[in-house]
Amino acid sequence: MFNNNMKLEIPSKSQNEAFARVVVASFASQLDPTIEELADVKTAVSEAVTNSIIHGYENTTGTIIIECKIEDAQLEIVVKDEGKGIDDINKAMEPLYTSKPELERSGMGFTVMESFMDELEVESEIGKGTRVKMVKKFRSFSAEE
Amino acid sequence: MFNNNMKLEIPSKSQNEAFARVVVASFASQLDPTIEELADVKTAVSEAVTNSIIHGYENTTGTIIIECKIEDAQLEIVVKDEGKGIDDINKAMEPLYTSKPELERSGMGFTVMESFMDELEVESEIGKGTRVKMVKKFRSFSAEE
Amino acid sequence: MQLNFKVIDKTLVISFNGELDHHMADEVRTKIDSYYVEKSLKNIVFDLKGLNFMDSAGIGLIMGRYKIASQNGGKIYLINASSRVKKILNMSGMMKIVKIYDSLNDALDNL
Amino acid sequence: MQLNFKVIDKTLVISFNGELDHHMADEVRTKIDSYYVEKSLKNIVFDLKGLNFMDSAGIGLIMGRYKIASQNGGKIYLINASSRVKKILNMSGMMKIVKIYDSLNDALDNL
Ligand SMILES: Nc1ncnc2c1ncn2[C@@H]1O[C@H](COP(=O)(O)OP(=O)(O)O)[C@@H](O)[C@H]1O
Ligand SMILES: Nc1ncnc2c1ncn2[C@@H]1O[C@H](COP(=O)(O)OP(=O)(O)O)[C@@H](O)[C@H]1O
Repeated sequence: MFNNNMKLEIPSKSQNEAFARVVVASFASQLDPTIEELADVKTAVSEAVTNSIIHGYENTTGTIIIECKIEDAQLEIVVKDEGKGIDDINKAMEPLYTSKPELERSGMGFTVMESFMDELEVESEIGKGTRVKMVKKFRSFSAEE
Repeated sequence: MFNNNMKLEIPSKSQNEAFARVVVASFASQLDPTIEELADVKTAVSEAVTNSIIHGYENTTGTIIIECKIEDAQLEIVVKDEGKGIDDINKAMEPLYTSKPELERSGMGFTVMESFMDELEVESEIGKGTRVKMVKKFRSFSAEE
Repeated sequence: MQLNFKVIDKTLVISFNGELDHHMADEVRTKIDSYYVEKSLKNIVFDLKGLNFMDSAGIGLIMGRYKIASQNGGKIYLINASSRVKKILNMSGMMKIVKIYDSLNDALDNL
Repeated sequence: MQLNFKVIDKTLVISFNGELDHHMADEVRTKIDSYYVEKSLKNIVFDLKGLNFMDSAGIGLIMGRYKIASQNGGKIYLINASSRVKKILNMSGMMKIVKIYDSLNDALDNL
Protein backbone atom coordinates (compact mmCIF):
# COMPACT_ATOMS: atom_id res chain seq x y z
CA MET A 1 0.00 0.00 0.00
CA PHE A 2 1.15 3.48 -0.85
CA ASN A 3 0.78 5.91 2.01
CA ASN A 4 2.14 9.13 3.40
CA ASN A 5 1.00 11.98 5.57
CA MET A 6 1.89 15.47 6.69
CA LYS A 7 0.78 18.17 9.08
CA LEU A 8 1.16 21.88 8.49
CA GLU A 9 0.56 24.65 11.01
CA ILE A 10 0.28 28.25 9.86
CA PRO A 11 -0.89 31.48 11.43
CA SER A 12 -4.21 32.81 10.16
CA LYS A 13 -2.78 35.43 7.83
CA SER A 14 -4.37 35.87 4.44
CA GLN A 15 -1.01 35.67 2.66
CA ASN A 16 -0.85 32.03 3.82
CA GLU A 17 -3.87 31.07 1.71
CA ALA A 18 -1.63 30.75 -1.34
CA PHE A 19 1.08 28.99 0.66
CA ALA A 20 -1.40 26.41 1.99
CA ARG A 21 -2.62 25.69 -1.55
CA VAL A 22 0.91 25.16 -2.82
CA VAL A 23 1.85 22.86 0.04
CA VAL A 24 -1.18 20.63 -0.31
CA ALA A 25 -0.87 20.57 -4.11
CA SER A 26 2.77 19.63 -3.81
CA PHE A 27 1.90 16.84 -1.37
CA ALA A 28 -0.88 15.65 -3.69
CA SER A 29 1.50 15.55 -6.63
CA GLN A 30 2.74 12.17 -5.34
CA LEU A 31 -0.54 10.80 -6.66
CA ASP A 32 0.21 11.84 -10.25
CA PRO A 33 -2.86 14.05 -10.40
CA THR A 34 -4.27 15.52 -13.57
CA ILE A 35 -4.11 19.32 -13.81
CA GLU A 36 -7.84 19.35 -13.19
CA GLU A 37 -7.60 17.20 -10.05
CA LEU A 38 -4.82 19.39 -8.71
CA ALA A 39 -6.84 22.54 -9.33
CA ASP A 40 -9.82 20.96 -7.54
CA VAL A 41 -7.68 20.31 -4.46
CA LYS A 42 -6.13 23.78 -4.52
CA THR A 43 -9.49 25.46 -4.76
CA ALA A 44 -11.03 23.43 -1.94
CA VAL A 45 -8.04 24.06 0.36
CA SER A 46 -8.16 27.75 -0.44
CA GLU A 47 -11.83 27.89 0.58
CA ALA A 48 -11.33 26.04 3.86
CA VAL A 49 -8.25 28.03 4.89
CA THR A 50 -9.89 31.33 3.96
CA ASN A 51 -12.91 30.42 6.08
CA SER A 52 -10.72 29.77 9.11
CA ILE A 53 -9.06 33.15 8.64
CA ILE A 54 -12.18 35.24 8.01
CA HIS A 55 -14.88 33.41 9.92
CA GLY A 56 -13.01 31.26 12.44
CA TYR A 57 -10.53 33.83 13.72
CA GLU A 58 -12.29 36.89 12.28
CA ASN A 59 -8.93 38.35 11.30
CA THR A 60 -7.38 37.95 14.73
CA THR A 61 -4.33 35.69 14.94
CA GLY A 62 -4.81 32.01 15.51
CA THR A 63 -3.32 28.80 14.22
CA ILE A 64 -4.69 26.83 11.30
CA ILE A 65 -3.79 23.16 11.11
CA ILE A 66 -3.83 21.28 7.83
CA GLU A 67 -3.41 17.53 7.89
CA CYS A 68 -3.12 15.42 4.78
CA LYS A 69 -3.14 11.67 4.50
CA ILE A 70 -2.57 9.60 1.40
CA GLU A 71 -3.85 6.05 1.34
CA ASP A 72 -3.47 4.42 -2.04
CA ALA A 73 -5.18 6.69 -4.55
CA GLN A 74 -7.06 8.71 -1.94
CA LEU A 75 -6.11 12.01 -0.34
CA GLU A 76 -7.76 13.09 2.89
CA ILE A 77 -7.37 16.74 3.88
CA VAL A 78 -8.37 18.12 7.26
CA VAL A 79 -8.40 21.88 7.88
CA LYS A 80 -8.88 22.84 11.52
CA ASP A 81 -9.10 26.04 13.49
CA GLU A 82 -9.75 26.87 17.12
CA GLY A 83 -11.85 29.87 16.22
CA LYS A 84 -15.42 30.87 16.97
CA GLY A 85 -17.14 27.85 15.48
CA ILE A 86 -20.31 27.52 13.42
CA ASP A 87 -23.72 27.76 15.03
CA ASP A 88 -25.87 26.11 12.35
CA ILE A 89 -23.80 23.94 10.04
CA ASN A 90 -26.68 23.04 7.72
CA LYS A 91 -27.45 26.67 7.12
CA ALA A 92 -23.75 27.51 6.71
CA MET A 93 -23.48 24.89 3.98
CA GLU A 94 -26.34 26.27 1.91
CA PRO A 95 -25.19 27.83 -1.36
CA LEU A 96 -25.11 31.64 -1.16
CA TYR A 97 -25.44 31.78 2.63
CA THR A 98 -22.80 33.96 4.21
CA SER A 99 -22.57 35.64 7.58
CA LYS A 100 -20.20 38.24 6.14
CA PRO A 101 -21.86 39.85 3.09
CA GLU A 102 -20.18 43.15 4.08
CA LEU A 103 -16.82 41.54 3.22
CA GLU A 104 -18.20 40.58 -0.19
CA ARG A 105 -18.19 36.90 0.68
CA SER A 106 -20.31 35.01 -1.78
CA GLY A 107 -21.46 32.22 0.49
CA MET A 108 -20.15 29.70 -2.02
CA GLY A 109 -17.15 28.33 -0.09
CA PHE A 110 -18.71 25.10 1.14
CA THR A 111 -20.48 24.58 -2.18
CA VAL A 112 -17.15 24.83 -4.00
CA MET A 113 -15.48 22.39 -1.58
CA GLU A 114 -18.38 19.98 -2.01
CA SER A 115 -18.36 20.03 -5.79
CA PHE A 116 -14.60 19.80 -6.24
CA MET A 117 -13.97 17.07 -3.68
CA ASP A 118 -15.45 13.59 -3.35
CA GLU A 119 -16.37 13.90 0.31
CA LEU A 120 -16.90 16.84 2.68
CA GLU A 121 -17.54 16.61 6.41
CA VAL A 122 -17.83 19.62 8.70
CA GLU A 123 -17.66 19.48 12.50
CA SER A 124 -17.85 22.57 14.63
CA GLU A 125 -18.43 23.69 18.19
CA ILE A 126 -19.20 27.27 19.18
CA GLY A 127 -16.21 28.83 20.89
CA LYS A 128 -14.05 25.76 20.22
CA GLY A 129 -13.46 25.77 16.50
CA THR A 130 -14.16 24.07 13.21
CA ARG A 131 -12.86 20.97 11.46
CA VAL A 132 -13.39 20.46 7.76
CA LYS A 133 -12.54 17.05 6.35
CA MET A 134 -12.35 16.56 2.61
CA VAL A 135 -11.52 13.49 0.54
CA LYS A 136 -10.36 13.40 -3.05
CA LYS A 137 -10.02 10.22 -5.06
CA PHE A 138 -7.41 10.29 -7.78
CA ARG A 139 -8.67 8.33 -10.74
CA SER A 140 -5.44 8.13 -12.62
CA PHE A 141 -3.12 6.94 -9.86
CA SER A 142 -2.02 3.34 -9.49
CA ALA A 143 0.42 2.63 -6.68
CA GLU A 144 3.64 0.98 -7.76
CA GLU A 145 5.79 -1.25 -5.54
CA MET B 1 7.78 44.46 10.61
CA PHE B 2 7.18 41.67 8.14
CA ASN B 3 6.84 38.31 9.79
CA ASN B 4 5.34 34.89 9.33
CA ASN B 5 5.97 31.34 10.44
CA MET B 6 5.01 27.76 9.77
CA LYS B 7 5.51 24.28 11.12
CA LEU B 8 5.56 21.13 9.04
CA GLU B 9 5.56 17.55 10.32
CA ILE B 10 6.39 14.69 7.98
CA PRO B 11 7.24 11.03 8.43
CA SER B 12 10.88 10.10 7.81
CA LYS B 13 10.36 8.72 4.30
CA SER B 14 12.92 9.56 1.67
CA GLN B 15 10.22 10.65 -0.81
CA ASN B 16 9.50 13.53 1.58
CA GLU B 17 12.95 15.06 1.01
CA ALA B 18 11.70 16.69 -2.17
CA PHE B 19 8.41 17.68 -0.55
CA ALA B 20 10.21 19.37 2.36
CA ARG B 21 12.37 21.35 -0.07
CA VAL B 22 9.37 22.55 -2.03
CA VAL B 23 7.46 23.60 1.09
CA VAL B 24 10.33 25.60 2.57
CA ALA B 25 11.16 27.17 -0.80
CA SER B 26 7.54 28.13 -1.27
CA PHE B 27 7.48 29.67 2.21
CA ALA B 28 10.73 31.51 1.51
CA SER B 29 9.33 32.90 -1.72
CA GLN B 30 7.53 35.56 0.35
CA LEU B 31 10.97 37.13 0.72
CA ASP B 32 11.39 37.63 -3.02
CA PRO B 33 14.50 35.49 -3.13
CA THR B 34 16.88 35.31 -6.05
CA ILE B 35 17.05 31.93 -7.81
CA GLU B 36 20.42 31.43 -6.16
CA GLU B 37 19.12 32.17 -2.64
CA LEU B 38 16.20 29.82 -3.18
CA ALA B 39 18.51 27.04 -4.35
CA ASP B 40 20.71 27.59 -1.29
CA VAL B 41 17.73 27.12 1.01
CA LYS B 42 16.47 24.06 -0.87
CA THR B 43 19.87 22.40 -0.74
CA ALA B 44 20.36 23.06 2.98
CA VAL B 45 16.87 21.76 3.84
CA SER B 46 17.47 18.69 1.73
CA GLU B 47 20.67 17.92 3.66
CA ALA B 48 19.09 18.37 7.08
CA VAL B 49 15.98 16.33 6.29
CA THR B 50 18.03 13.56 4.66
CA ASN B 51 20.23 13.38 7.77
CA SER B 52 17.20 12.92 10.03
CA ILE B 53 15.97 10.11 7.78
CA ILE B 54 19.27 8.25 7.34
CA HIS B 55 21.17 9.01 10.53
CA GLY B 56 18.49 10.11 13.00
CA TYR B 57 15.94 7.39 12.37
CA GLU B 58 18.22 5.04 10.44
CA ASN B 59 15.39 4.31 8.00
CA THR B 60 12.88 3.40 10.71
CA THR B 61 9.76 5.57 10.86
CA GLY B 62 9.80 8.70 12.95
CA THR B 63 8.57 12.25 12.64
CA ILE B 64 10.61 15.12 11.28
CA ILE B 65 9.58 18.63 12.29
CA ILE B 66 10.47 21.63 10.18
CA GLU B 67 9.83 25.07 11.60
CA CYS B 68 10.33 28.26 9.63
CA LYS B 69 10.20 31.80 10.88
CA ILE B 70 10.45 34.95 8.81
CA GLU B 71 11.45 38.16 10.53
CA ASP B 72 12.00 40.99 8.11
CA ALA B 73 14.51 39.81 5.55
CA GLN B 74 15.65 36.81 7.57
CA LEU B 75 14.50 33.21 7.39
CA GLU B 76 15.18 30.84 10.28
CA ILE B 77 14.74 27.13 9.59
CA VAL B 78 14.78 24.48 12.29
CA VAL B 79 14.86 20.79 11.35
CA LYS B 80 14.30 18.44 14.29
CA ASP B 81 14.13 14.72 14.80
CA GLU B 82 13.72 12.48 17.83
CA GLY B 83 16.19 9.98 16.51
CA LYS B 84 19.43 8.52 17.82
CA GLY B 85 21.31 11.78 18.21
CA ILE B 86 24.93 12.71 17.51
CA ASP B 87 27.74 11.66 19.82
CA ASP B 88 30.46 14.07 18.76
CA ILE B 89 29.03 17.12 17.00
CA ASN B 90 32.40 18.67 16.18
CA LYS B 91 33.56 15.53 14.45
CA ALA B 92 30.21 15.15 12.68
CA MET B 93 30.57 18.64 11.26
CA GLU B 94 34.00 18.03 9.76
CA PRO B 95 33.97 17.94 5.96
CA LEU B 96 34.06 14.38 4.60
CA TYR B 97 33.28 12.76 7.95
CA THR B 98 30.44 10.27 7.66
CA SER B 99 29.33 7.41 9.88
CA LYS B 100 27.67 5.74 6.90
CA PRO B 101 30.24 5.36 4.11
CA GLU B 102 28.58 2.05 3.17
CA LEU B 103 25.53 4.07 2.07
CA GLU B 104 27.77 6.23 -0.12
CA ARG B 105 27.26 9.24 2.08
CA SER B 106 29.91 11.83 1.31
CA GLY B 107 30.17 13.41 4.74
CA MET B 108 29.49 16.80 3.15
CA GLY B 109 25.98 17.46 4.47
CA PHE B 110 26.89 19.85 7.28
CA THR B 111 29.52 21.55 5.12
CA VAL B 112 26.89 22.22 2.45
CA MET B 113 24.45 23.61 5.02
CA GLU B 114 27.16 25.81 6.46
CA SER B 115 28.27 27.26 3.15
CA PHE B 116 24.80 27.86 1.71
CA MET B 117 23.29 29.40 4.83
CA ASP B 118 24.40 32.37 6.93
CA GLU B 119 24.20 30.58 10.28
CA LEU B 120 24.19 26.94 11.34
CA GLU B 121 23.67 25.64 14.85
CA VAL B 122 23.46 21.96 15.76
CA GLU B 123 22.17 20.60 19.06
CA SER B 124 21.91 16.92 19.77
CA GLU B 125 21.48 14.44 22.59
CA ILE B 126 22.15 10.73 22.28
CA GLY B 127 18.88 8.80 22.26
CA LYS B 128 16.83 12.01 22.26
CA GLY B 129 17.37 13.52 18.85
CA THR B 130 18.92 16.32 16.85
CA ARG B 131 17.97 19.93 16.16
CA VAL B 132 19.57 21.82 13.29
CA LYS B 133 18.94 25.55 13.16
CA MET B 134 19.86 27.50 10.03
CA VAL B 135 19.47 31.16 9.20
CA LYS B 136 19.42 32.74 5.76
CA LYS B 137 19.49 36.48 5.16
CA PHE B 138 17.83 37.62 1.98
CA ARG B 139 19.79 40.51 0.55
CA SER B 140 17.24 41.62 -1.99
CA PHE B 141 14.16 41.77 0.20
CA SER B 142 12.79 44.99 1.62
CA ALA B 143 9.59 44.66 3.63
CA GLU B 144 6.74 46.83 2.42
CA GLU B 145 4.00 48.20 4.69
CA MET C 1 -1.68 39.54 -8.85
CA GLN C 2 -1.01 41.97 -11.65
CA LEU C 3 -3.92 44.21 -12.74
CA ASN C 4 -4.06 46.25 -15.92
CA PHE C 5 -6.66 48.93 -16.56
CA LYS C 6 -7.74 50.16 -19.97
CA VAL C 7 -10.61 52.57 -20.63
CA ILE C 8 -12.71 52.45 -23.82
CA ASP C 9 -15.42 55.13 -23.77
CA LYS C 10 -17.16 54.62 -20.43
CA THR C 11 -16.04 51.00 -20.17
CA LEU C 12 -13.28 49.82 -17.85
CA VAL C 13 -11.39 46.80 -19.14
CA ILE C 14 -9.46 45.01 -16.38
CA SER C 15 -6.88 42.34 -17.21
CA PHE C 16 -6.06 39.92 -14.42
CA ASN C 17 -2.73 38.16 -14.17
CA GLY C 18 -2.09 35.79 -11.30
CA GLU C 19 -4.21 34.18 -8.61
CA LEU C 20 -7.44 35.59 -7.26
CA ASP C 21 -8.19 34.51 -3.70
CA HIS C 22 -9.43 36.29 -0.59
CA HIS C 23 -5.98 37.74 0.13
CA MET C 24 -5.75 39.30 -3.31
CA ALA C 25 -9.43 40.25 -3.58
CA ASP C 26 -9.12 42.87 -0.83
CA GLU C 27 -6.41 44.71 -2.70
CA VAL C 28 -7.97 44.26 -6.14
CA ARG C 29 -11.35 45.56 -4.99
CA THR C 30 -9.88 48.81 -3.66
CA LYS C 31 -7.92 49.40 -6.84
CA ILE C 32 -10.86 48.76 -9.16
CA ASP C 33 -13.35 50.82 -7.18
CA SER C 34 -11.17 53.88 -6.80
CA TYR C 35 -10.28 53.83 -10.52
CA TYR C 36 -13.92 53.32 -11.53
CA VAL C 37 -15.16 56.19 -9.36
CA GLU C 38 -12.33 58.57 -10.21
CA LYS C 39 -12.91 58.25 -13.96
CA SER C 40 -16.73 58.12 -13.65
CA LEU C 41 -16.99 54.89 -15.63
CA LYS C 42 -19.99 52.73 -16.41
CA ASN C 43 -19.38 49.19 -17.68
CA ILE C 44 -16.70 46.77 -16.56
CA VAL C 45 -15.09 44.04 -18.66
CA PHE C 46 -13.09 41.45 -16.70
CA ASP C 47 -10.42 39.92 -18.93
CA LEU C 48 -9.55 36.66 -17.15
CA LYS C 49 -7.01 35.37 -19.65
CA GLY C 50 -4.05 35.55 -17.24
CA LEU C 51 -5.97 34.28 -14.23
CA ASN C 52 -4.46 30.96 -13.24
CA PHE C 53 -6.39 30.47 -10.02
CA MET C 54 -9.74 31.64 -8.71
CA ASP C 55 -11.81 30.50 -5.77
CA SER C 56 -15.12 31.82 -4.44
CA ALA C 57 -13.49 35.13 -3.53
CA GLY C 58 -13.64 35.79 -7.28
CA ILE C 59 -17.41 35.34 -7.24
CA GLY C 60 -17.66 37.87 -4.41
CA LEU C 61 -15.46 40.31 -6.28
CA ILE C 62 -17.43 40.12 -9.52
CA MET C 63 -20.76 40.20 -7.69
CA GLY C 64 -19.66 43.31 -5.79
CA ARG C 65 -18.63 45.12 -9.00
CA TYR C 66 -21.94 44.05 -10.55
CA LYS C 67 -23.79 45.87 -7.79
CA ILE C 68 -21.75 49.04 -8.21
CA ALA C 69 -21.99 49.04 -12.02
CA SER C 70 -25.74 48.37 -11.90
CA GLN C 71 -26.24 51.48 -9.76
CA ASN C 72 -24.55 53.43 -12.56
CA GLY C 73 -26.62 51.81 -15.29
CA GLY C 74 -23.55 49.81 -16.32
CA LYS C 75 -23.04 46.15 -17.14
CA ILE C 76 -20.47 43.48 -16.37
CA TYR C 77 -18.84 41.27 -18.99
CA LEU C 78 -16.28 38.52 -18.67
CA ILE C 79 -13.91 37.55 -21.44
CA ASN C 80 -11.40 34.71 -21.70
CA ALA C 81 -12.89 32.78 -18.79
CA SER C 82 -11.47 29.25 -18.48
CA SER C 83 -13.80 26.28 -18.22
CA ARG C 84 -12.86 26.11 -14.55
CA VAL C 85 -13.85 29.70 -13.84
CA LYS C 86 -17.10 29.12 -15.74
CA LYS C 87 -17.79 26.08 -13.57
CA ILE C 88 -17.37 28.12 -10.39
CA LEU C 89 -19.51 30.96 -11.73
CA ASN C 90 -22.17 28.49 -12.78
CA MET C 91 -22.45 27.08 -9.26
CA SER C 92 -23.36 30.50 -7.94
CA GLY C 93 -25.88 31.40 -10.61
CA MET C 94 -23.64 34.29 -11.67
CA MET C 95 -23.99 33.38 -15.34
CA LYS C 96 -27.45 34.93 -15.13
CA ILE C 97 -26.21 38.38 -14.22
CA VAL C 98 -22.91 38.65 -16.09
CA LYS C 99 -22.37 37.87 -19.77
CA ILE C 100 -19.43 35.85 -20.97
CA TYR C 101 -17.79 36.53 -24.35
CA ASP C 102 -14.82 35.07 -26.15
CA SER C 103 -13.12 38.33 -27.02
CA LEU C 104 -13.04 42.00 -26.10
CA ASN C 105 -14.55 42.93 -29.47
CA ASP C 106 -17.49 40.60 -28.91
CA ALA C 107 -18.04 42.14 -25.50
CA LEU C 108 -17.79 45.72 -26.75
CA ASP C 109 -20.14 44.99 -29.66
CA ASN C 110 -22.75 43.84 -27.16
CA LEU C 111 -22.56 46.70 -24.69
CA MET D 1 14.53 11.57 -12.12
CA GLN D 2 14.87 10.48 -15.73
CA LEU D 3 18.09 8.69 -16.69
CA ASN D 4 19.30 8.07 -20.23
CA PHE D 5 22.14 5.71 -21.07
CA LYS D 6 24.26 5.85 -24.20
CA VAL D 7 27.35 3.74 -24.90
CA ILE D 8 30.27 4.99 -26.99
CA ASP D 9 33.02 2.35 -27.20
CA LYS D 10 33.68 1.42 -23.59
CA THR D 11 32.28 4.68 -22.27
CA LEU D 12 28.90 5.02 -20.59
CA VAL D 13 27.27 8.40 -21.10
CA ILE D 14 24.50 9.06 -18.57
CA SER D 15 22.11 11.99 -18.99
CA PHE D 16 20.34 13.16 -15.84
CA ASN D 17 16.98 14.87 -15.91
CA GLY D 18 15.39 15.96 -12.67
CA GLU D 19 16.51 16.23 -9.08
CA LEU D 20 19.29 14.22 -7.50
CA ASP D 21 18.87 13.78 -3.76
CA HIS D 22 19.26 10.83 -1.37
CA HIS D 23 15.85 9.44 -2.35
CA MET D 24 16.77 9.38 -6.02
CA ALA D 25 20.41 8.38 -5.54
CA ASP D 26 19.47 4.92 -4.26
CA GLU D 27 17.55 4.11 -7.42
CA VAL D 28 20.03 5.79 -9.77
CA ARG D 29 23.02 3.93 -8.28
CA THR D 30 21.42 0.53 -8.84
CA LYS D 31 20.51 1.37 -12.42
CA ILE D 32 23.96 2.68 -13.31
CA ASP D 33 25.90 -0.12 -11.67
CA SER D 34 23.92 -2.95 -13.18
CA TYR D 35 24.13 -1.40 -16.66
CA TYR D 36 27.87 -0.75 -16.27
CA VAL D 37 28.62 -4.29 -15.16
CA GLU D 38 26.33 -5.98 -17.65
CA LYS D 39 27.96 -4.23 -20.62
CA SER D 40 31.51 -4.45 -19.18
CA LEU D 41 32.11 -0.72 -19.54
CA LYS D 42 35.07 1.38 -18.50
CA ASN D 43 34.61 5.17 -18.40
CA ILE D 44 31.57 7.09 -17.27
CA VAL D 45 30.46 10.52 -18.49
CA PHE D 46 27.83 12.24 -16.36
CA ASP D 47 25.83 14.69 -18.49
CA LEU D 48 24.28 17.02 -15.92
CA LYS D 49 22.49 19.33 -18.31
CA GLY D 50 18.98 18.41 -17.18
CA LEU D 51 19.85 18.25 -13.49
CA ASN D 52 17.90 21.00 -11.76
CA PHE D 53 18.77 20.07 -8.20
CA MET D 54 21.65 18.27 -6.52
CA ASP D 55 22.67 18.03 -2.90
CA SER D 56 25.54 16.11 -1.28
CA ALA D 57 23.93 12.82 -2.29
CA GLY D 58 25.22 13.67 -5.76
CA ILE D 59 28.77 13.84 -4.43
CA GLY D 60 28.34 10.39 -2.89
CA LEU D 61 26.95 9.03 -6.13
CA ILE D 62 29.77 10.37 -8.30
CA MET D 63 32.41 9.37 -5.75
CA GLY D 64 31.01 5.83 -5.64
CA ARG D 65 31.09 5.50 -9.45
CA TYR D 66 34.64 6.90 -9.39
CA LYS D 67 35.72 4.03 -7.16
CA ILE D 68 34.10 1.42 -9.38
CA ALA D 69 35.43 2.89 -12.63
CA SER D 70 38.93 3.24 -11.16
CA GLN D 71 38.98 -0.47 -10.38
CA ASN D 72 38.34 -1.05 -14.08
CA GLY D 73 40.99 1.40 -15.21
CA GLY D 74 38.24 3.82 -16.22
CA LYS D 75 37.76 7.52 -15.65
CA ILE D 76 34.89 9.82 -14.69
CA TYR D 77 33.96 12.97 -16.59
CA LEU D 78 31.24 15.51 -15.99
CA ILE D 79 29.74 17.65 -18.70
CA ASN D 80 27.23 20.50 -18.55
CA ALA D 81 27.68 21.03 -14.82
CA SER D 82 26.03 24.22 -13.57
CA SER D 83 27.99 26.70 -11.48
CA ARG D 84 25.99 25.47 -8.50
CA VAL D 85 26.96 21.84 -9.02
CA LYS D 86 30.56 22.92 -9.47
CA LYS D 87 30.41 24.81 -6.19
CA ILE D 88 29.19 21.71 -4.35
CA LEU D 89 31.82 19.49 -6.01
CA ASN D 90 34.51 22.02 -5.14
CA MET D 91 33.66 21.90 -1.45
CA SER D 92 34.33 18.20 -1.38
CA GLY D 93 37.59 18.28 -3.32
CA MET D 94 35.96 16.19 -6.04
CA MET D 95 37.30 18.44 -8.77
CA LYS D 96 40.65 16.74 -8.18
CA ILE D 97 39.39 13.29 -9.12
CA VAL D 98 36.82 14.00 -11.81
CA LYS D 99 37.34 16.19 -14.85
CA ILE D 100 34.75 18.69 -15.99
CA TYR D 101 34.22 19.49 -19.68
CA ASP D 102 31.82 21.73 -21.54
CA SER D 103 30.68 19.17 -24.09
CA LEU D 104 30.55 15.47 -24.76
CA ASN D 105 33.05 15.85 -27.62
CA ASP D 106 35.54 17.58 -25.36
CA ALA D 107 35.16 14.80 -22.83
CA LEU D 108 35.52 12.00 -25.40
CA ASP D 109 38.57 13.69 -26.95
CA ASN D 110 40.26 13.59 -23.56
CA LEU D 111 39.52 10.00 -22.60
N1 LIG E 1 -13.99 27.96 9.90
C1 LIG E 1 -15.17 28.58 10.16
N2 LIG E 1 -15.38 29.13 11.38
C2 LIG E 1 -16.55 29.77 11.65
N3 LIG E 1 -17.55 29.93 10.76
C3 LIG E 1 -17.38 29.39 9.53
C4 LIG E 1 -16.19 28.71 9.17
N4 LIG E 1 -16.33 28.30 7.89
C5 LIG E 1 -17.54 28.71 7.49
N5 LIG E 1 -18.18 29.37 8.47
C6 LIG E 1 -19.56 29.94 8.38
O1 LIG E 1 -20.23 29.35 7.29
C7 LIG E 1 -20.69 30.37 6.37
C8 LIG E 1 -20.67 29.85 4.95
O2 LIG E 1 -19.35 29.56 4.54
P1 LIG E 1 -18.97 29.54 3.00
O3 LIG E 1 -19.93 28.65 2.28
O4 LIG E 1 -17.55 29.20 2.87
O5 LIG E 1 -19.25 31.02 2.50
P2 LIG E 1 -18.46 32.39 2.75
O6 LIG E 1 -17.07 32.08 3.25
O7 LIG E 1 -18.44 33.02 1.43
O8 LIG E 1 -19.24 33.13 3.77
C9 LIG E 1 -19.75 31.53 6.61
O9 LIG E 1 -20.33 32.75 6.19
C10 LIG E 1 -19.56 31.45 8.12
O10 LIG E 1 -20.64 32.02 8.81
N1 LIG F 1 19.97 14.05 12.37
C1 LIG F 1 21.06 13.31 12.69
N2 LIG F 1 20.94 12.31 13.61
C2 LIG F 1 22.01 11.55 13.93
N3 LIG F 1 23.24 11.71 13.39
C3 LIG F 1 23.43 12.67 12.49
C4 LIG F 1 22.35 13.52 12.08
N4 LIG F 1 22.82 14.40 11.18
C5 LIG F 1 24.14 14.11 11.02
N5 LIG F 1 24.52 13.07 11.80
C6 LIG F 1 25.88 12.49 11.91
O1 LIG F 1 26.78 13.44 11.38
C7 LIG F 1 27.55 12.85 10.32
C8 LIG F 1 27.92 13.88 9.30
O2 LIG F 1 26.76 14.38 8.66
P1 LIG F 1 26.87 15.02 7.21
O3 LIG F 1 27.94 16.06 7.23
O4 LIG F 1 25.51 15.48 6.82
O5 LIG F 1 27.36 13.87 6.27
P2 LIG F 1 26.62 12.55 5.73
O6 LIG F 1 25.13 12.71 5.87
O7 LIG F 1 27.05 12.49 4.31
O8 LIG F 1 27.12 11.42 6.56
C9 LIG F 1 26.67 11.75 9.81
O9 LIG F 1 27.42 10.77 9.13
C10 LIG F 1 26.03 11.22 11.09
O10 LIG F 1 26.90 10.37 11.79
